Amino acid sequence: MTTPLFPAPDLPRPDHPRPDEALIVDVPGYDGPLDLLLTLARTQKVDLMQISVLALAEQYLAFVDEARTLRIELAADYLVMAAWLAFLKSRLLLPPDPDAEGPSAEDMAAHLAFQLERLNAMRDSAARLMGRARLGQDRFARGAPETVARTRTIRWQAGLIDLMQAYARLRTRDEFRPYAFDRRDTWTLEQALESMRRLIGYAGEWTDLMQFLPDGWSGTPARRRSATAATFAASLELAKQGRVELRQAETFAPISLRLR
Amino acid sequence: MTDEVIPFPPPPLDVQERMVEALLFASAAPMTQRDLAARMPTGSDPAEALRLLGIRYAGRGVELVRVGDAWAFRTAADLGFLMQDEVVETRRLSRAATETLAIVAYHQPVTRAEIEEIRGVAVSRGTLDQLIEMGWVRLGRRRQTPGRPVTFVVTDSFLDHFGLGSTRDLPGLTELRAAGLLDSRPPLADAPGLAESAEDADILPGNEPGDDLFGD
Amino acid sequence: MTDEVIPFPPPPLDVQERMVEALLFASAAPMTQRDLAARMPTGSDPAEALRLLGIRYAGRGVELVRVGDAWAFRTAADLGFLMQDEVVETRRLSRAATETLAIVAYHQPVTRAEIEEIRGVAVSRGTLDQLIEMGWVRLGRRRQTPGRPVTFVVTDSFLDHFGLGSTRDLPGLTELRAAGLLDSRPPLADAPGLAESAEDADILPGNEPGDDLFGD
Repeated sequence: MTTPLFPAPDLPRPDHPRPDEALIVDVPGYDGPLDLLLTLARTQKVDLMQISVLALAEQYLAFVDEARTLRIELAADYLVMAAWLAFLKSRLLLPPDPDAEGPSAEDMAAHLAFQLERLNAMRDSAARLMGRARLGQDRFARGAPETVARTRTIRWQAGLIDLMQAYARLRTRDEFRPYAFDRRDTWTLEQALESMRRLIGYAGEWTDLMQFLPDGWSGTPARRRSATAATFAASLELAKQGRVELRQAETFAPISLRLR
Repeated sequence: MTDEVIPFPPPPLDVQERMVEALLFASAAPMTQRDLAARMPTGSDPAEALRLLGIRYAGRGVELVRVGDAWAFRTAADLGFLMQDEVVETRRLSRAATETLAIVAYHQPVTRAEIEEIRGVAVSRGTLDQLIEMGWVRLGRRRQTPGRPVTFVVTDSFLDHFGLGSTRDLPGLTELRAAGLLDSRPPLADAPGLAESAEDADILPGNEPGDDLFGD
Repeated sequence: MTDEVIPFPPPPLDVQERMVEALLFASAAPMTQRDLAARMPTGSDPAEALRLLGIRYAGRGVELVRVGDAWAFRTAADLGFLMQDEVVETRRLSRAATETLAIVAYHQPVTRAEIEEIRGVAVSRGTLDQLIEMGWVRLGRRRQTPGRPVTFVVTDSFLDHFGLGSTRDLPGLTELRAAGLLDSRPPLADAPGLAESAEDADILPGNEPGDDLFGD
């Protein structure tokens, strides 16, 4: 919003937006000052584009004066409009001030005429819309719509695994272990340590770590991996305890150990 | 009908036909000729209009049908399938149902008492009913023991669903163990929201006394 | 559409026409081509079926009408007088409501401030709420201007109610546009009225939560 051209009229003007319609339609029968102006304009009995805004301003001001003498309380809107129209009227009557900024009096008058015409057009359009052949009044939808039948098929999902797991769960409830692990293919660090402690006495010379893998654990990759890892970890533990020495020529080369 | 003078002649038959068409379309219930006549201009001939309309709609997607002594539009019977909505819902079996099914499969023929002994909780009638309704479990011969309890066995449809030639193909405990299925960690709730009903809770020890409430 | 192999060719067009006829007859609410296609056999051409159907029903007591991008059968407007018993009493709209509705329809998408500028009075929340509740107006996108005010647009149900194929069919639209009455002219800076306060109203924090309910 640009700065208003004219000083703000010292009329009461709520600077908060109206919360509801209650405050607005204070002139009985009129839906705001623009509506009142439109009604007054119609009394001129000319095309709204040909309206004399000057005459309209006078009509409006006369109306407001009349309301005052009748002690009708006018809402702030109407008073603001009155002030603005009084200003517009004076501008229209005076010769144009070449130094004046902003819209000319003619522009302002034209805009008011446009607003009135637009409101009028919308009002006509609303009437035309309401006058159309409306659904449920002039045009009808199918009175007995056929609802789409929904057939619900439930497909139960259960696989053999679910079934076996359920059974297994039931059958092993008694041997409940808080944490169970399938250890068939796992050589644990404890097992490796125990086994190496037994074997280490024979390793006076540098012996390849892989020699310490338990029997039968070099066949399948999974078992070999598990045994290798456990044995390696066990050898580190023994080295830490100072019981063995470890040696590796280079990265990825075989690791050897001997008793210390 | 009185002998009143008809102020206007009735509209032509094709207009009457349009009228009947609109009236029947908009009406919530079938309309009799009398209903139609009451709505149409005086002197109209709903019977003839209905006849013309019937011809016009013959073989269309919508047909004029007679319902008692009233008339209505109905979707052509052969197009009824268009109005069907097939909803296939996949649901997981509850844990109670899965366990009961497993027990029946492994131990059939099995009595309810035996199922309860294995599960450690009472088996609600609903669980077995559900399995029977699904066509996976059926009643077997009565056990020739005191009380002659009914036994339960699995059906061919069960074998079919689980891809088993016979229940002898079910893996034994050793094989289950080898397959890592005997991991007795508490099973994870693998289907959130589904199957996690109260029924699932019934193997929790804490719930044991409460189960009696539902036992049958 | 994927390049799936269509297992069966779609039915001949006259059968498709029957199908669309049955589907639209059965439904009280308008159906889009997508709705129709979803119900018809793969490879069907609801657009062409609708075209044929439109020709078939032209001038009948029941007509095929377009509602936005959907289609429906509705009784011909000239026969409304026959069905006065079916008339649904609608709430009489206040002048504020009808004007607001017209402004939304002709100026959409339109902000509350713009409605107020045109009417010259504040629009009470109740007025727009009523129109929204009736299903004739809904919230559109927020305007990308300071304050990002919400805009209002009319719905397909509005079009259906007033027998409009689209908002382009609004009565007198061309003339209004030609007369420049639908231009969005910025209000004069110093003209009295509600423009300022109304614009502010849309960005009042107090209004935000309500707006968010409908936010897009």
